[in-house]
Amino acid sequence: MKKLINDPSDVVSDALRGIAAAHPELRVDHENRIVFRGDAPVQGKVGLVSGGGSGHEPMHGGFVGAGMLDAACAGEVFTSPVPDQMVAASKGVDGGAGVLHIVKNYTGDVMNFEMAAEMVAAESGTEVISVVTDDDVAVQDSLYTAGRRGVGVTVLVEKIAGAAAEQGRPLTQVADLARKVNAQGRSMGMALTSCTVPAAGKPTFDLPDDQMEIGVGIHGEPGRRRVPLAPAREIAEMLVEPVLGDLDFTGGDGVLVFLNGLGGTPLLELYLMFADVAAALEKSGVRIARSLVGSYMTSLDMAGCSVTLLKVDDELLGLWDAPVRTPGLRWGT
Amino acid sequence: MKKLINDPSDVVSDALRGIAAAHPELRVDHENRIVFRGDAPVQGKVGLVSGGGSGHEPMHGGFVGAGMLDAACAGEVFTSPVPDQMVAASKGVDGGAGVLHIVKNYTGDVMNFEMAAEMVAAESGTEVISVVTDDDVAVQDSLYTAGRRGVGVTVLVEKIAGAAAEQGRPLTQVADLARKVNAQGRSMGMALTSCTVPAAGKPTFDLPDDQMEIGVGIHGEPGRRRVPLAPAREIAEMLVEPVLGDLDFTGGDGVLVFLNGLGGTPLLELYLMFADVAAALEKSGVRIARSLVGSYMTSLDMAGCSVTLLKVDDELLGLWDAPVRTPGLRWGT
Amino acid sequence: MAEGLDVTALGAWVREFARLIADHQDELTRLDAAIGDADHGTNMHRGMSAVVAALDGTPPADPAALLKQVGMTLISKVGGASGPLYGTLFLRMAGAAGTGEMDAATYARALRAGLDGVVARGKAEPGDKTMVDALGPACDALDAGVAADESLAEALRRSAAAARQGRDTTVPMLARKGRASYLGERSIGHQDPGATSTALLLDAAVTALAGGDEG
Amino acid sequence: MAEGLDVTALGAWVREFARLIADHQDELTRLDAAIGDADHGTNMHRGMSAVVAALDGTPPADPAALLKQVGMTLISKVGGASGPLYGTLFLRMAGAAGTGEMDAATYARALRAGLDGVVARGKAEPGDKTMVDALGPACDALDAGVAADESLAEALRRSAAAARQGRDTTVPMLARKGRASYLGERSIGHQDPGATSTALLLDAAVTALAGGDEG
Ligand SMILES: Nc1ncnc2c1ncn2[C@@H]1O[C@H](COP(=O)(O)OP(=O)(O)O)[C@@H](O)[C@H]1O
Ligand SMILES: Nc1ncnc2c1ncn2[C@@H]1O[C@H](COP(=O)(O)OP(=O)(O)O)[C@@H](O)[C@H]1O
Ligand SMILES: [Mg+2]
Ligand SMILES: [Mg+2]
Ligand SMILES: [Mg+2]
Ligand SMILES: [Mg+2]
Repeated sequence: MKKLINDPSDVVSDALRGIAAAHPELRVDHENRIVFRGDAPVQGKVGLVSGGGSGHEPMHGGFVGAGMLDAACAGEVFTSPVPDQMVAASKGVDGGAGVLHIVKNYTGDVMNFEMAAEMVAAESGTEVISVVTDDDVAVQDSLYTAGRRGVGVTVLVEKIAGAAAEQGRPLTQVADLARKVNAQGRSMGMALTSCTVPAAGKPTFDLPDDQMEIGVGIHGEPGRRRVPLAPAREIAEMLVEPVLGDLDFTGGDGVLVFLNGLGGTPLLELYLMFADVAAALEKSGVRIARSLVGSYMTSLDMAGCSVTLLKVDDELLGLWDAPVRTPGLRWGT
Repeated sequence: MKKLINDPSDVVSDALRGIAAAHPELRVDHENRIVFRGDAPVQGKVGLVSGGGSGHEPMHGGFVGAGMLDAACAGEVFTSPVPDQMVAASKGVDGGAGVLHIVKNYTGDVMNFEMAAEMVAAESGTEVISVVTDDDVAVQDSLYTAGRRGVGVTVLVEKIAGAAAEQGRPLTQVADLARKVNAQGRSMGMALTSCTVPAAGKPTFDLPDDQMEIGVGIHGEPGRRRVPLAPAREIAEMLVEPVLGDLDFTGGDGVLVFLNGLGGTPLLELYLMFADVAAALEKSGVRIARSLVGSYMTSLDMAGCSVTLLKVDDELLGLWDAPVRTPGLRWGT
Repeated sequence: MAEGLDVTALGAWVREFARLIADHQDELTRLDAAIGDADHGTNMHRGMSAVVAALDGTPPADPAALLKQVGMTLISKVGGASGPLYGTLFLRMAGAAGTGEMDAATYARALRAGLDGVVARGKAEPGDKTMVDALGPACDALDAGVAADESLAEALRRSAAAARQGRDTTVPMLARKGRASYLGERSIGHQDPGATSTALLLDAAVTALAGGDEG
Repeated sequence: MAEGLDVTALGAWVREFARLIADHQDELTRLDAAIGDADHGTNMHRGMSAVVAALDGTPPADPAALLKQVGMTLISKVGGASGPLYGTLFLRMAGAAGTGEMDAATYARALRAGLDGVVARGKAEPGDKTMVDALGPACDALDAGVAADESLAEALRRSAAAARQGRDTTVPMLARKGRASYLGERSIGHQDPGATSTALLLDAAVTALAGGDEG
């Protein structure tokens, strides 16, 4: 296993030390493994808490700051954080206007956040609303299953809900916006290689040199199917087609396209892929209103990418363009 | 070879299409392979031109924008651009205040930029000054060799000289600042894996699972020596020690630490490395004034990192903190 | 071994489970790599090490206190799906256990309360390819043993065998819960990691409580 | 073949060089992978393909025009170190070539002018492990051939042999110029890619201009 790490069981706490050292504007609670805005709690503002397993950096700790999250809880690699963390985070960001939990739809994340919300409700008067993201079209949706995974749209939910909270909107509105973004977003991912979980020490799956996985998530789970390697242009079609097939993205004010790298893929390839994704969208009559290209939600060292489309309107565009100041996303004043 | 590409010989032009699609605020000259600021030339401002082989993204095209470069010329993968490109770029950014060429010290880059400068001088009245970066302490410096490579400090030169140009400072001052940053900066890199040049189709070097290369550059050249894999904490020492041995970084106003990922290493590991680099610096009495952690100067899909230290003072800090608005670096108003 | 389970016996069970988890950590992670995210062994090992450390630190006074401590520790140390699920299992057992020695019938009721807690938390049904497919049969077997007036040791052996058999039935199942569900058809042919660790839990009971081998 | 080199003969030389580069592209890249950045074959192939396309497009009128066109094309298509170096080589040859047929002595003078250009541009000295270590001996051999009144064919054969020998001498050298210099001691034991392509340039001259084999 070739990684820049010390003891595999210290990966998360070691990385949190690095985040603290690199970002004096954030406050890191090392004991509870929480990254806080330096000025949390912000009085009168809805507090945004997210979190999940580690291995997806910059998500979520890198999205803490003005205009986005107030706190992020870091679990072990690919393992949801424990309720104690979300309880401590919720307390730490409660500025009197309630707290929004942004939870990716994985059994573990949902259950741990649920228990945390129950504990917060039992212990204090803080109002908590949870929004669960589930945008991955690679997974068949059904009442009888765990449902779809929360992937790329989570970053967009955090940005847009974060902007709404920063504007001082009330909890229910911020939660509604988060749900709207999730409802209007869809994603699909692919992998050229597996990733290696540090504690496991070897690749999660073996993938021959001439094969790739289509429909992967962000935890090294194998995808829906294995197919021969193909040119970027065909991969773009394989990702865009099921997304467009799941929701109508034509017309309206266009879409925000988020092309995400999974950790081991350099920006050169992401820009190249983006060219082909943009071409595929144009062919289908989908108008690109905004775009984001980079490795924002990674799966350790996995090589591959995901495409997320979000149907936008004036409100969402305004919130997307609103200032944000986090290690991972930063623009505006 | 597992890459998100189409025909290996189209990698650069395909990626430029993606940059153009993702960044409408930039203007891409596809024929000459130049990324321009959308508003170039800016009248009365010194024009900053850089460029080099592709495969290092976001450098240099991702550093084009207000407060940094005015144009970046993209060569083939790991191959310096040709003089015609730098000539066209220089013309395109000439706002009447002269043009600065920022050149990394590689034989090819230096010769091609030199020829371009001669051609510009012959063809027009535009004043061109070239500054060559050569900060890599892995390479022994000598009058009789090609000298040190230009690596991480180049990003810092582009940011700081870009800020000075944006403030309207004259060409000689901007060039002096660029030289000062280069003189006060040192870097050292390491690789866990080789990279694969698309046209070559296989890894540039073979590296056993239990070995790493210390003293690599950003073109997949093997390093100075091959050593057994080590924990991040020891790697941090191996990188920091020769940097500190080459220039006194103690005292004064402290240093800017730039921990750079080489393309295949995810942010989780970079933050983890940064924690150990910060610890190594503290042990040596070096004060961190600013830090930058991320993959800003890549070597295709190479896994590994480099550490760059820059001795700062009030002037450099002010210029570092000054607003910048590029795809790769963005802060301030 | 006595027919009644006191806090010492339950402590021995939990420690034996921790030992088996440590022994099978790599196997559990390997199973999870095939249809999940390669951390089930790591998760359970982290949790059970913390459980043992907590037991060493503050030895609980009675069965209910012990089971509660185990559940709370798992919830606050494991995370993921297995943390809340195993945590709930032990918490619910604690609720059904009381402070006195447990006989076979009490133990069977407690384990079923645990199963109900797991189902309430995770909403899995039998056949969804989860730990429920090992735990459910184990509860049924325990009940049957109690109904047949078997000794505790016999009932535990029967339930461990049922759990192992339940674990094996997960192999051909199509996963409908947990991460394995994302794989659709590709989940078929793999053994569920959670069902595998649950079988170890019941095996541990045989070794520690029935005083015999896993038979 | 006539003793004088006209534009057709020089065109044949350049085309033969392009063919040899295409044949040896992978080898050149492999040599560059060992001590450089794995692109020398790709660079030279891209450049020489463009040169052939340019020759096909606008056939030059005389030797000087042809050599200039080759040089300009390489400079504007190759990049890297080899673009300016090979480009300068041909541009300086053009300057020494004139418009008439070239005899052995003119050709020798032109190639030396090219060598001087390469040295002026790249500042490499003999022994630095660069293309100069193949080109220098080739020029010396040509001069010797001219001094000994050899036929053009003989002189070309002699110079190609010298270039190949020069190329081989780069193996034990410690690189002091170009990317290989970054490797320090580790550059020893590897053949220089630029010296290897230069040996092909001289081989091409034998095949195309001397009308014989490379031997
Ligand atoms: N909804 C559920 N109900 C019951 N058991 C479940 C459920 N979801 C997952 N599991 C069990 O959890 C196991 C996985 O645990 P683990 O790998 O530790 O957590 P995670 O899936 O969060 O990585 C699965 O093998 C399965 O037995
Ligand atoms: N300063 C120099 N003088 C002469 N030849 C040089 C010099 N630097 C490099 N070379 C030659 O260029 C070759 C490498 O060319 P190439 O790989 O195409 O360019 P790059 O080094 O820019 O990738 C080397 O093998 C060497 O022969
Ligand atoms: Mg997990
Ligand atoms: Mg090169
Ligand atoms: Mg798991
Ligand atoms: Mg090269």
